[in-house]
Amino acid sequence: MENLNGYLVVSAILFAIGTIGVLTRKNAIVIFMCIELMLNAVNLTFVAFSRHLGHFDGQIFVLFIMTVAAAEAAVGLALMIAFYKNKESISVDDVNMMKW
Amino acid sequence: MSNVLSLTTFLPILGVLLLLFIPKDSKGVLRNVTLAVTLVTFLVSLTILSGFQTNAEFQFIENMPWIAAGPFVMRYNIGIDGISLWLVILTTFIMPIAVLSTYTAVEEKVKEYMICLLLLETGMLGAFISLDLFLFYIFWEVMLIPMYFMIGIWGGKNKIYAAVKFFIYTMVGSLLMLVALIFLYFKGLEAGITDFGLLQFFSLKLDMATQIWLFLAFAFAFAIKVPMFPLHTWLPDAHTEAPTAGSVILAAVLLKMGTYGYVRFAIPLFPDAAHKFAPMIATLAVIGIIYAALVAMVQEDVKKLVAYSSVAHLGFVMLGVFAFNVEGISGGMLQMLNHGVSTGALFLIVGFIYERRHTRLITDFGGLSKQMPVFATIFMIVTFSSIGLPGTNGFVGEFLILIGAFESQLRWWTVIATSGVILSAVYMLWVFQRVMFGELDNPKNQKLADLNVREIAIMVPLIVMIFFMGLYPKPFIDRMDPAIRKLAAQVRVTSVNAQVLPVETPAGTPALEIPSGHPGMSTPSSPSSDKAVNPHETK
Amino acid sequence: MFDNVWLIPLFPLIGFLINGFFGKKIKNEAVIGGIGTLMIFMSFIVSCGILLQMIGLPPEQRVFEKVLFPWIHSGNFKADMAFLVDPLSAVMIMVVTGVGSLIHLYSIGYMHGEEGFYRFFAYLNLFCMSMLLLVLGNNMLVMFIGWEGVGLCSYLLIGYYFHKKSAGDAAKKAFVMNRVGDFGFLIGLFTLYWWFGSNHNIWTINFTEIKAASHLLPYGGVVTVATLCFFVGATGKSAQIPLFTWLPDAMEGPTPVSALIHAATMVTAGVYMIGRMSFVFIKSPETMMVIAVVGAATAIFAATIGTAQNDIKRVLAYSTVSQLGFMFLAMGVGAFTAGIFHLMTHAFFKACLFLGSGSVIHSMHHALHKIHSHDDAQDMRNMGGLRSAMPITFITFLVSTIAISGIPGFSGFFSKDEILWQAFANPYHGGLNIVLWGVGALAACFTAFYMFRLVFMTFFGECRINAKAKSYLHESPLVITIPLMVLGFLAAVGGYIGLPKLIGDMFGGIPNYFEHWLEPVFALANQYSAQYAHHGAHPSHAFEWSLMGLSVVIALIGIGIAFTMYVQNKDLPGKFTATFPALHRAVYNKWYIDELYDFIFVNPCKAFGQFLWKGFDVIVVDGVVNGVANVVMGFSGIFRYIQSGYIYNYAFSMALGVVAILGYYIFK
Amino acid sequence: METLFFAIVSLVAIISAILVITCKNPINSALSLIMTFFCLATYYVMLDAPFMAAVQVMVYAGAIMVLIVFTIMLLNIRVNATQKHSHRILLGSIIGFFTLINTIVLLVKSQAAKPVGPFTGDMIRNIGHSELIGREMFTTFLLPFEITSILLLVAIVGSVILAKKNI
Repeated sequence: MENLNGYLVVSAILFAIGTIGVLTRKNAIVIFMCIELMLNAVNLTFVAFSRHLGHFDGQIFVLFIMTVAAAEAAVGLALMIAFYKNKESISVDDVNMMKW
Repeated sequence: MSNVLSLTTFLPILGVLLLLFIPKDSKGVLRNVTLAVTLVTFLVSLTILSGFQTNAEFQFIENMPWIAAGPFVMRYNIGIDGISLWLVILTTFIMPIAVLSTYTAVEEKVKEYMICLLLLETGMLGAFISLDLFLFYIFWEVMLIPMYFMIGIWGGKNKIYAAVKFFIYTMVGSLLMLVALIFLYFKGLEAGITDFGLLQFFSLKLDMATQIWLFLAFAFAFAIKVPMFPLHTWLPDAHTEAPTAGSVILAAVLLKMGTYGYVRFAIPLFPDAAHKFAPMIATLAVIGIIYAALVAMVQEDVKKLVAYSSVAHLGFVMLGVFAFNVEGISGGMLQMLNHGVSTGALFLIVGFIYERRHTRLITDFGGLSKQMPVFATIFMIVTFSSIGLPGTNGFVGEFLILIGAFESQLRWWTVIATSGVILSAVYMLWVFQRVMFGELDNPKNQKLADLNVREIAIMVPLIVMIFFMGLYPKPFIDRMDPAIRKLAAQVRVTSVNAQVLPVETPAGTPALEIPSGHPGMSTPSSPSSDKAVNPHETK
Repeated sequence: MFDNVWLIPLFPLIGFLINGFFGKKIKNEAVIGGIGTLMIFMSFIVSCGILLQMIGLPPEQRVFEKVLFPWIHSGNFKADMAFLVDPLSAVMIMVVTGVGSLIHLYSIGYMHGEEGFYRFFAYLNLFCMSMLLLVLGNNMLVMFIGWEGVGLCSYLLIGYYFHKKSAGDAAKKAFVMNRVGDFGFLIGLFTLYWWFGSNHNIWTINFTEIKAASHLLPYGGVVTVATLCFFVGATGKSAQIPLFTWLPDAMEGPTPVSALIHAATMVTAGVYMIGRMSFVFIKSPETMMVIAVVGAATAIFAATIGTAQNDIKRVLAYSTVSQLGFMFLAMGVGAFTAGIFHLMTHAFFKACLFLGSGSVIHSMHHALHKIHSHDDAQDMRNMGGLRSAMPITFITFLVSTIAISGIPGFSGFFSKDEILWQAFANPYHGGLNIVLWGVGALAACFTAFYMFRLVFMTFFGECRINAKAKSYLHESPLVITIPLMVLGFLAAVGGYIGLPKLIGDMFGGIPNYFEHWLEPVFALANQYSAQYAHHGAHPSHAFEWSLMGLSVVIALIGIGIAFTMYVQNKDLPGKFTATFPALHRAVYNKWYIDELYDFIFVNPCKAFGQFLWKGFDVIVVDGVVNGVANVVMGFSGIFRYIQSGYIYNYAFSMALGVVAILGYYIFK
Repeated sequence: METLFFAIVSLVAIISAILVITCKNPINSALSLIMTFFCLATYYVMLDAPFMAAVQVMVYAGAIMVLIVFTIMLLNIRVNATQKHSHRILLGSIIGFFTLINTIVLLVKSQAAKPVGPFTGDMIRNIGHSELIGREMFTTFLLPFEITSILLLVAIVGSVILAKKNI
């Protein structure tokens, strides 16, 4: 597998974009999506390395990540719905209940 | 029945599981189930008592692998000897009483409360039976949490303050203990021990400097729990704010953790350091006795008064334990049990009137004897037990402590401590008089109901124990005696002060050499075993 | 019979349990009182049996020990629940059960209609049990159970009318002062135990064993310390200087209680204890001297106060304190037999006096109640002329008064004169003897004075209460007068078992039975005392006769003064008071001892406690704790503003941290 | 040919990723994200992992994204373009940029390890990717696999509780 570096670079770029998204957006759902993006970037690295090293552990790991992501999506979105019910908004600027 | 000890310890946890399946609104069921669980635990613990062999060895030992992480090997290593036997029984004996006392006192979050109680029981029992230092530490911390919640959730007006104070005080001590524990373990590893098992450490020879530091760390942790002057200020707050059952357990069992810690860990592990610090600790104990009595005298809140009386009583225990002879330690152990019974009873009594009047100020009462004769009788018996009247349990322990301490190097301390018996009479009788005697002039008190059947049922076992232990303490002393003899020998033999003579050696100095007209007490004419310490330590 | 000694305390215990648990349900006063009285009477019968058996034995075999069950065994320490029967304890159990039975019987009448009748009898039985334990204990610890047990019962019975604040205060005061004494007792016990154990490896608190080993004890030194501590215990229990103030206050209890506990039995426990350990006390000349001095001082001190009191029971209370002083004086001069003898005669006449005063109060109370008067039924200024209304009470009271005043032929004379003689002639205290005798004789004069003052004010002259009430005055019922008569009889003739040798010889060599009886108990003490006694000249018989005559004259002078002041010339007391107002005020207010104690001990203690609590606990200890907490909170108060609560702030700092740390490792 | 294809896919992936964070409307972001996921699936195919690609499409692009889109529609959030947090965007971009620099430099500095595992491309193609994955999954990783089921259960219970009307 000769193109390992290409995959890694793409993965790094995607991860960076995800980070920027998480840090700059206010909409909780978009932030959530950015987190998914970061997760996927990592997944790509896993799969690429797995292929490169000839080991399946990385891919198995990706499967687990996907499971966790699915669970996270369910719980996270439920949280957002609950939050929206209370605050009529899902902007993270409106969440500061943990303030000092 | 080889694992009856584990069974006793973890039955309450099973009870917690059972409680989880009971809806929280059915309070009656919750209470009855908890009571049943504690009663069954008590019955099971009685099988321990009946199977106990009167000798100095640890019994009912269970030793299983538990955690092995690198050099750290912790084992599930439990067992009891005569010293811990009675504390286990005391715990299982007090718990049903404490549960029964909550039937009307706690109406909110009953389920959580009961779970806390049961968790607490497991924690306490576990701490008493652990023969593995690390296991002990775990249980030690386990106790802390339910108690914290009990004070913090079901407490009085100032509950958060009290709960946090209690938690932080105890936590500071126990963290210090943890550090000392780990340090001790590494020292042990160098000497070839294989795990945290307590018994291995007994044969460990540590140099004096190490002993002193480790002893101080352990002693500090236990001193907070005892509590010894001047680390006692969490106790009045915790007691005042805690619900009745919490106070009862706190006084009856939790405080014993401190003194038990000294007897089981701090002293036998570091005997030389213990000898070195004995005068200091005895001084603190004696100050505690007098100080707490004086402060108790002027309290306006009955519960606070009882809390301070606890400090004084535990001061006696410490004095006895640090006499390092059989009488003193037996007295200390007995006094732990006595204090559990009589101070527990006192807190229950305060709880009874608090439930009726929702006040604990002494000035709000007066003349209750007329309205509540049964209550008056019970209160009086318990008061006199707390004072240490001969024939009640308080006397036996106090007397043995004093006579043991008098035999040892702590003679002058004993004289001062003995004056504490006067003060205890002053404050207890004064509060009794102000609450029970006099005119029944407060209109709110005129309609008070006397104790009901449940309340009497709570008190009767305690009253029976008060007289039984006072009139026939032999079964108690006999069972703990071999273990205490062993402990006393252990402390004596390992002492660096090598000029120790065996106890049987009669002294050769003729009696008449004591100068006439001079209290020949300060200079012992012959070095008998117990007072053979460094000359500069003898006052 | 000896084997059944355990029955003696058991019967009252049974009575206590029955009355205590079921008394409230029984309700019938006759049954309750009957049970109480019967139980103590059974003990009396058993005691008689023991006494008879003992009389039948040769003197050296009159000691018996009975172990009931092991009590506290730990390490070297060993104390069994065990009884010791010897001539001394035989005397004591006879007094306790005998006088006790009479007083129980009396109480049925006296306490009639009182609320808590059953409670009274339960306590009284409990008291008898404790007192019997005290006198029967074969080691110091069993004695101590009794010692504290009687203190407890005293507390309960003084506080019997618990709704009265004064009763509660008095009860507490009595218990606490007794506790001060107990402190001494314990320290004495520890010292003796420790000394024997560490020096001779004899770890014991058993009287018999200590007696056997007492030859090892040095003279003075540690024994002085131990015995002085024991004596502190005795002063507490027996109301001697400085711990006597509780006894007059203890009169808040019902009168039978005053008679039984605070006159006949409990307060003599200190005397008994010294007698029981005579072989230890005698080894310390210093302690003996202290005891003698304190005894004499108390005798005179209390007697002076007694002259100015108006409450009939208080006069008797101070009289008791004073008479106890005599007993201690006897003990202090080594006249143990005389002390115990006076203890016994005092039990008779003082019990009779108290019961008589109870009878008076009962009648007065009844009369005043009928006319709805709230006058004090115990104030002698309200009495007078009761002679005609209450003849039996009067006669028995008079007999006892004569006995206590030391008129020849009555019991008090024999015992008191013996004490005074021994105070003069004892071979221990050298020049102090004259002083001791003088003080004792003066106290005897005062005794005669205030006792006859009491009699004159109460039974003679005009009745000072309302004429209407007067018609209601009447003699008490039989249940009250029978004990009075028995005790009056004993007060009159009880002294003849201990005739002084002088008088005995005159009547053809009648021996001093009492002395012979107690001889085996005190023989050892007398033997030790020979070590330091001054073998001075023995006063002649003629001298003894003249001293005896002198003491009679002194008593008669006291009576004469009382007669002059309270019968002949009734305005004399008023004049006297007007002439020496300060003196009268001081005496009337008991020399301000209570106020002094309040000032020196009670108030500073309270203030110090307050200071420790509010000053030390709250400010210093909690101040440090809270101070640490506040410092932490102060810092966190600054740092908490970092917690904005906005997610992006946290995310930023987290990402920044990750980037920075990663960057550090990558570019390193 | 393959390099060109890789470049095209990469371009699409990155552009759609940028769209995810720049679109004002969450719906647009979500659709862009789906695009990115598809690109990733393509990569997986190129990496001889067709099973992974299938799962990627089904789970991510299918299930999760559907959930997100539903949520967005359900909440019907108004797009308010006000409130520009320029400093936030700037700071975020800088941090993201440095993240990228970090990873790239790390990439450049480090050296790829030698293949160590038994699975070569030919082997996968001969036996079949799904089978190999399955074998691995149900032998070596059986316990984690089972534990995952508990995680899912918890997630189900949790989301039901959270989304219930009366919290």
